[in-house]
Amino acid sequence: MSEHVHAVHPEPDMVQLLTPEGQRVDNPDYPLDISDDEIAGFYRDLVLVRRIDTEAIALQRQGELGLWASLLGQEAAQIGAGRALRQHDMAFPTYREHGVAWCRNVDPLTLLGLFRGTNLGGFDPREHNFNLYTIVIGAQTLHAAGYAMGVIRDGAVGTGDPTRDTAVLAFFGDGASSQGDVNESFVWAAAGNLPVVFFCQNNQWAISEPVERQSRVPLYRRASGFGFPGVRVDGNDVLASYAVTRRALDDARNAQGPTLIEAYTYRMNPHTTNDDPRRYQLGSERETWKLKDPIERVRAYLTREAKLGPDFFDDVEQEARKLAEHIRSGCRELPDPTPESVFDDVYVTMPDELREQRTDFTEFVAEVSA
Amino acid sequence: MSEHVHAVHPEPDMVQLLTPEGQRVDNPDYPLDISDDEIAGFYRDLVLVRRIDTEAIALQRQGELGLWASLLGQEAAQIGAGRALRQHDMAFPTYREHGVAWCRNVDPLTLLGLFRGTNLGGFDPREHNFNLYTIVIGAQTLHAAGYAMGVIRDGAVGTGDPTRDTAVLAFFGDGASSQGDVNESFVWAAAGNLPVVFFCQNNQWAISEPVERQSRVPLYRRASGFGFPGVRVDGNDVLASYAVTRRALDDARNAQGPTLIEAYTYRMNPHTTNDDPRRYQLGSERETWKLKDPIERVRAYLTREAKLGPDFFDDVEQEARKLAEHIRSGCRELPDPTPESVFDDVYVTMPDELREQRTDFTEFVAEVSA
Amino acid sequence: MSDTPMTMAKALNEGLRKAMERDPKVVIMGEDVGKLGGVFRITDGLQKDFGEDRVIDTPLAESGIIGTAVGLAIRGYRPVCEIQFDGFVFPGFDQIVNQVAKFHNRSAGLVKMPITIRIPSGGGIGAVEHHSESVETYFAHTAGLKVVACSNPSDAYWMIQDAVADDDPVIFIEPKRLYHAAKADIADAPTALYQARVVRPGQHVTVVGYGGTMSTLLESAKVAAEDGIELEVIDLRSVSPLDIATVIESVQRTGRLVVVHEAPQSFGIGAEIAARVTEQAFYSLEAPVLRVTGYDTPYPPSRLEHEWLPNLDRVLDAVDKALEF
Amino acid sequence: MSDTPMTMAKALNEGLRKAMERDPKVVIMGEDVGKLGGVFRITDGLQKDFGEDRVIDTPLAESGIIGTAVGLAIRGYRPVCEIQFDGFVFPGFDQIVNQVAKFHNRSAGLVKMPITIRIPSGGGIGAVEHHSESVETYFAHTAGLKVVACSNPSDAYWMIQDAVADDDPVIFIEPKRLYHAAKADIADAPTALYQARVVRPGQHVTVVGYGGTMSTLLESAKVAAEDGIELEVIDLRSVSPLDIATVIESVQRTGRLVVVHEAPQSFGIGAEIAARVTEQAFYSLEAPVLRVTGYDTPYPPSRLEHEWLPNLDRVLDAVDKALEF
Ligand SMILES: Cc1ncc(C[n+]2csc(CCOP(=O)(O)OP(=O)(O)O)c2C)c(N)n1
Ligand SMILES: Cc1ncc(C[n+]2csc(CCOP(=O)(O)OP(=O)(O)O)c2C)c(N)n1
Ligand SMILES: [Mg+2]
Ligand SMILES: [Mg+2]
Repeated sequence: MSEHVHAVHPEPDMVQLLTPEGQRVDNPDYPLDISDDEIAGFYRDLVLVRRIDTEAIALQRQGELGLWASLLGQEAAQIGAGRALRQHDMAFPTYREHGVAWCRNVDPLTLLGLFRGTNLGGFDPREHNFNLYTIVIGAQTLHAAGYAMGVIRDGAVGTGDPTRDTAVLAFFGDGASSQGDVNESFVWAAAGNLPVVFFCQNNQWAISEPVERQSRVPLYRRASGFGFPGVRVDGNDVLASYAVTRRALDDARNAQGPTLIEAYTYRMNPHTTNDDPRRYQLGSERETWKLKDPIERVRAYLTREAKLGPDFFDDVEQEARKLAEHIRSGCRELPDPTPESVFDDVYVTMPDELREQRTDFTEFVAEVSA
Repeated sequence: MSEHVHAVHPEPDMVQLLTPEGQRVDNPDYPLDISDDEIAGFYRDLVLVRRIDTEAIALQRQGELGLWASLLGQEAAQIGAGRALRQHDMAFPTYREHGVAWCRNVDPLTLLGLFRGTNLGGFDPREHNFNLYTIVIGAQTLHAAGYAMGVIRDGAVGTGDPTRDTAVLAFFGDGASSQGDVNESFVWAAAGNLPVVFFCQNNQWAISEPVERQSRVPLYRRASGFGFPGVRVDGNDVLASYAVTRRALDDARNAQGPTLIEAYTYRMNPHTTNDDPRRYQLGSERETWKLKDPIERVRAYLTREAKLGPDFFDDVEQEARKLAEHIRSGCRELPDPTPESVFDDVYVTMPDELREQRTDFTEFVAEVSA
Repeated sequence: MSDTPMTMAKALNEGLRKAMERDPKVVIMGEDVGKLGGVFRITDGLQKDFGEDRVIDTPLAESGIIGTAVGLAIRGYRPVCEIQFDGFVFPGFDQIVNQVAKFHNRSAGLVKMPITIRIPSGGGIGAVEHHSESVETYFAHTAGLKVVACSNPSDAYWMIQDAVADDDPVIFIEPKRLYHAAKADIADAPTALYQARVVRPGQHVTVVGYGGTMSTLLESAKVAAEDGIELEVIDLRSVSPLDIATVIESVQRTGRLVVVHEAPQSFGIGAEIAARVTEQAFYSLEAPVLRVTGYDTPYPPSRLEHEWLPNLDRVLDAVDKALEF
Repeated sequence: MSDTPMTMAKALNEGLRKAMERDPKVVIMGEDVGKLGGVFRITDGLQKDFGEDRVIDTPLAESGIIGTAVGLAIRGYRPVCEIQFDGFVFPGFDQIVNQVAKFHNRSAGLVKMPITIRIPSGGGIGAVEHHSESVETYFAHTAGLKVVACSNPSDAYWMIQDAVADDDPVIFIEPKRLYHAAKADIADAPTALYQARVVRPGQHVTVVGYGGTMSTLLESAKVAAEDGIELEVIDLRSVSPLDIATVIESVQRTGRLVVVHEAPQSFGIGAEIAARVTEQAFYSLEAPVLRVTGYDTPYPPSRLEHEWLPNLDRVLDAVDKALEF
């Protein structure tokens, strides 16, 4: 096998509610009664998270970040999924869900510490119900399943009380679908009928490996083998991503158990700022996907159907610029950790032996720099 | 959830070619043109491996073995699968496939060392194309996938030459279906279209946990989610187990890729000789399954349809007695390992430091016992 | 405390019960921990009394057990995971080392991982492969984890409660060989969890162990005493953190130290103790620290385990060597 | 040997090429090892030249990579597995420890496991979490495995070939920090794989390291020499087996030993070296063996890694302490 064979994964029966040309289409399984204002809100989200991404890449180029994992092309999947969450739902991201973080009201600066090397995450997942980024592929899907077990034990599913019923949303990639942990999380979710929705962004690539290296059938079908529903959605369609995720989360909250969503999308940038896709990707593939840009289609809809004028788009652009400025200046101001902080949160109760190492270390660093 | 809920797993469309009453039935997908002589051969196998099992349990009770994992109730699944193998196919057992070992011409005594504590397996898997028993649940399914990768690289699939084309048969249990490794082996098998057949003996229990703890849908369906066929067979029906495995192995050899077979059966004995199923199993369940005994139905067929008389059955019984004697006396004669042998096969090339430990140890043991 | 002496298995069972009574967020999870009460019956009766929501028979997958425990901890629970046998902890190793051990640190101390991972450990019961391993070193070398080992019923009773109550993740080593060994009384109050204990004073040689080897050490001390050699026997109880002060205080008196454990020698617990004691009590040592341990081989077939394990003869031989050095 | 000096990355690439040319049963497998040539380009061009059957882009799962390598070995292949980064070896840990390490033993020596597991290791490159770990201790403590680490292009070139040719499983530690450090010539012939090497003779203090710390040690020796202190620098090259004889021979002359590694200190490689040297050269030591290592914490955020790692200042400080003891 040589090239990324499209024939294996044609685009099958995937849910789409907004065509690449910006036309609304209906899907009886996923009715979406949504105002143009709300769609405009999605547009704003999409543009802003793309801007976050652009700025972060620029900061990496300038040496302000060690690395960045770009979400370019995956904005719609992430905003659709993220906006479907309710406040008390919990999200478990990988390392690429900057768009979901945005929907959870996580300040983009909070995400930068990990990539700048000033911390290892360093925030409380419970503050915005958004877990720490997880780099070990697939590990977070089990955390999501466990969290969902807790939700059940807290009596927070199927009560009918919308302020109480809680769902969990676990993100992972097409490559991650091969990991034991991801499949074990399916086992747990099915056996325990857990209120967890698995959201797989199939961006066609796991670094240099096309999705065909992982699976010979569409990934959403994996779920059926474990006994729960799977659905493929157009991940470049924010409306479909929203509607499909919303329904799955509703099912989870209503004690209907798990769903696997495969958001069919494309990684428009290198895997990370370290990667060189020219070694493995055909440029033409990217060109094809460009035509399905997740933002353009919403813009087309808003212009043609909702008749929004330049003012709206200018405002969003204005806001994006402000956000960019916030990120640029904020990033440079991220506090460097103090050397001795290395020892601080290894344990809740620091053992004596570690305290001694800490003292030695602090004294030594002071001595050397004196 | 409290009791083992049968309703969740009724017996669905499973392949059966011989009813519990000993009636042949046809299945167009699995045509089986088989002589009564061959069926009599299966009967012999079934009786003999049950006898191996009975003797081993007795030896454990007498303190000659530390432990034994009984196959009682699963003879048909194992003989059916084992007899479907060709000589150059490779089998990867768990710790319970004494019946498959029998089909591979592995002397039952070879299996006893592990349970007696005189070795850790200690045979060459390539001698009879039967791998070492694997106790770490699921690990061997990846070994099978890797071996199948080797088969492909050796050009030993799809050549049409029956002396060359090779299949791999990987065994695991219902509980094992939850392990990451087993699911990863499905990923590998599907992505690589490997010549491997997964044979899951769903004996309804993983020690004390009913299969419903692992899955809410029949296990054979797992395969479809990975993109290859799954089939459920009556694991107490040796003919069906044989026919279904034979076809799957043929497919594998013919470069048609993997199949998952779920052999629906029942563990009639405790998990191992250490186990106490009264704590978790209803006796009535066992009674129900007794009516589906894998040997009785073949005996009924041979008596009623093939008109075999008492001579045949006496001969088999005679042979079983001889086998039992072989096991009893052979077990007691299994050589105790020499103390220093502990060091012998840790490495192909023994490092100096280990050689020193070996010398110290040997001298010390000699000194102490002097 | 208790009126009747009990086995270590029973003491652990009672300790877990107390832990569950005290904190409704404590959940027990693992393979066969429910109706069966675990293959060693350590959780016997707990599912019956606390329900299936708190004593959870999980699917058969160790990464899943640990990984879901992490999620439960994020949600505010306090999971106690049972690994059925030592050799089966490895499929869960990634979740332990990369997640359980690091999560508190990664969250800058904002999320606690109060997870206890119980591992029936070590050999001496005539088991088949993978059922007799000593895996503590892997965890002791992993920052963020604590590793303790009980060696008697009273400690077992108290230590399991303290481990469950600890806000840090604790690997709890249970020497399975001692589960049903001698019954003993339960002390009225616990010794601090991470503190070593001098279980027999002596002036000639310090002998240090933990978990399953402690009975051998006490026996060795008895035999040595017949020859007029008084061993000071120390039960480490905690392998990480290591209460090295107690060991050093002893070595400063005896000048000689033998460390004993079942895990393979190289890069094992004994090496660290030797290194630290030598560093911190260099001029007190009359002889190098000697180690009596498992050999650098896979755990042997059970017919050979008695020779392979640190037994009375091997301990006494090392004591002699230390004295003769 | 080669006419032009090369980087360690290139030397590994060339060494792998030689290994593949020599034995058609050698297959390379891992994530992104094909067209991409691995994230560090160590397998660059090999798939193009040897085909997809011999340089295999696997699905994304480390247990699967190692587990299928075991199966390939049973079938007679000689797999070379690449783990993308050190921290990602743990999902494959069970297959390494329970299968790769033990299979030859379990089969009574009848089946070989000639598997090489390459692990780009250690810190110093400003990476995010899980990308800078030193995991060698876990494997060194595991009987049945061998663990080696290269520290320069010439060793890299020869050691990878010898590791692949070894019939035992070898964990091959590649200090990623040195991949593209200084180019060097390739020696005409290899030093034996499991042998340590005195890379700089000296009479005052012996300093021992391996892999990524070697450049720091050599620099330390230069700086110390300016003060008239001559360090004897030893590159262990193999961590298990450990060529302790070479270390002891040196310590018998210098009387002082400092061991350096990036992995956390406690229960680390340094502990074993300290224990063995003290045991075997007790009366030669003028000071206890001192350790300069990573601290007992998770690998820190990259902004702190320079302070955290054993650096020039820390090594020299330990040398001073050893001399002043
Ligand atoms: C356990 C583990 N193995 C390997 C890696 C290295 N790695 C980081 S991202 C990646 C590819 C992930 O692909 P996918 O799951 O499709 O997610 P994507 O990056 O495309 O969003 C790999 C192999 C890792 N982070 N964790
Ligand atoms: C990795 C691992 N975890 C746990 C065990 C302990 N154990 C041995 S057999 C068993 C149950 C296996 O059930 P199943 O897969 O259904 O096979 P069966 O014994 O029923 O044939 C368990 C949990 C093990 N051997 N390996
Ligand atoms: Mg991807
Ligand atoms: Mg079973």
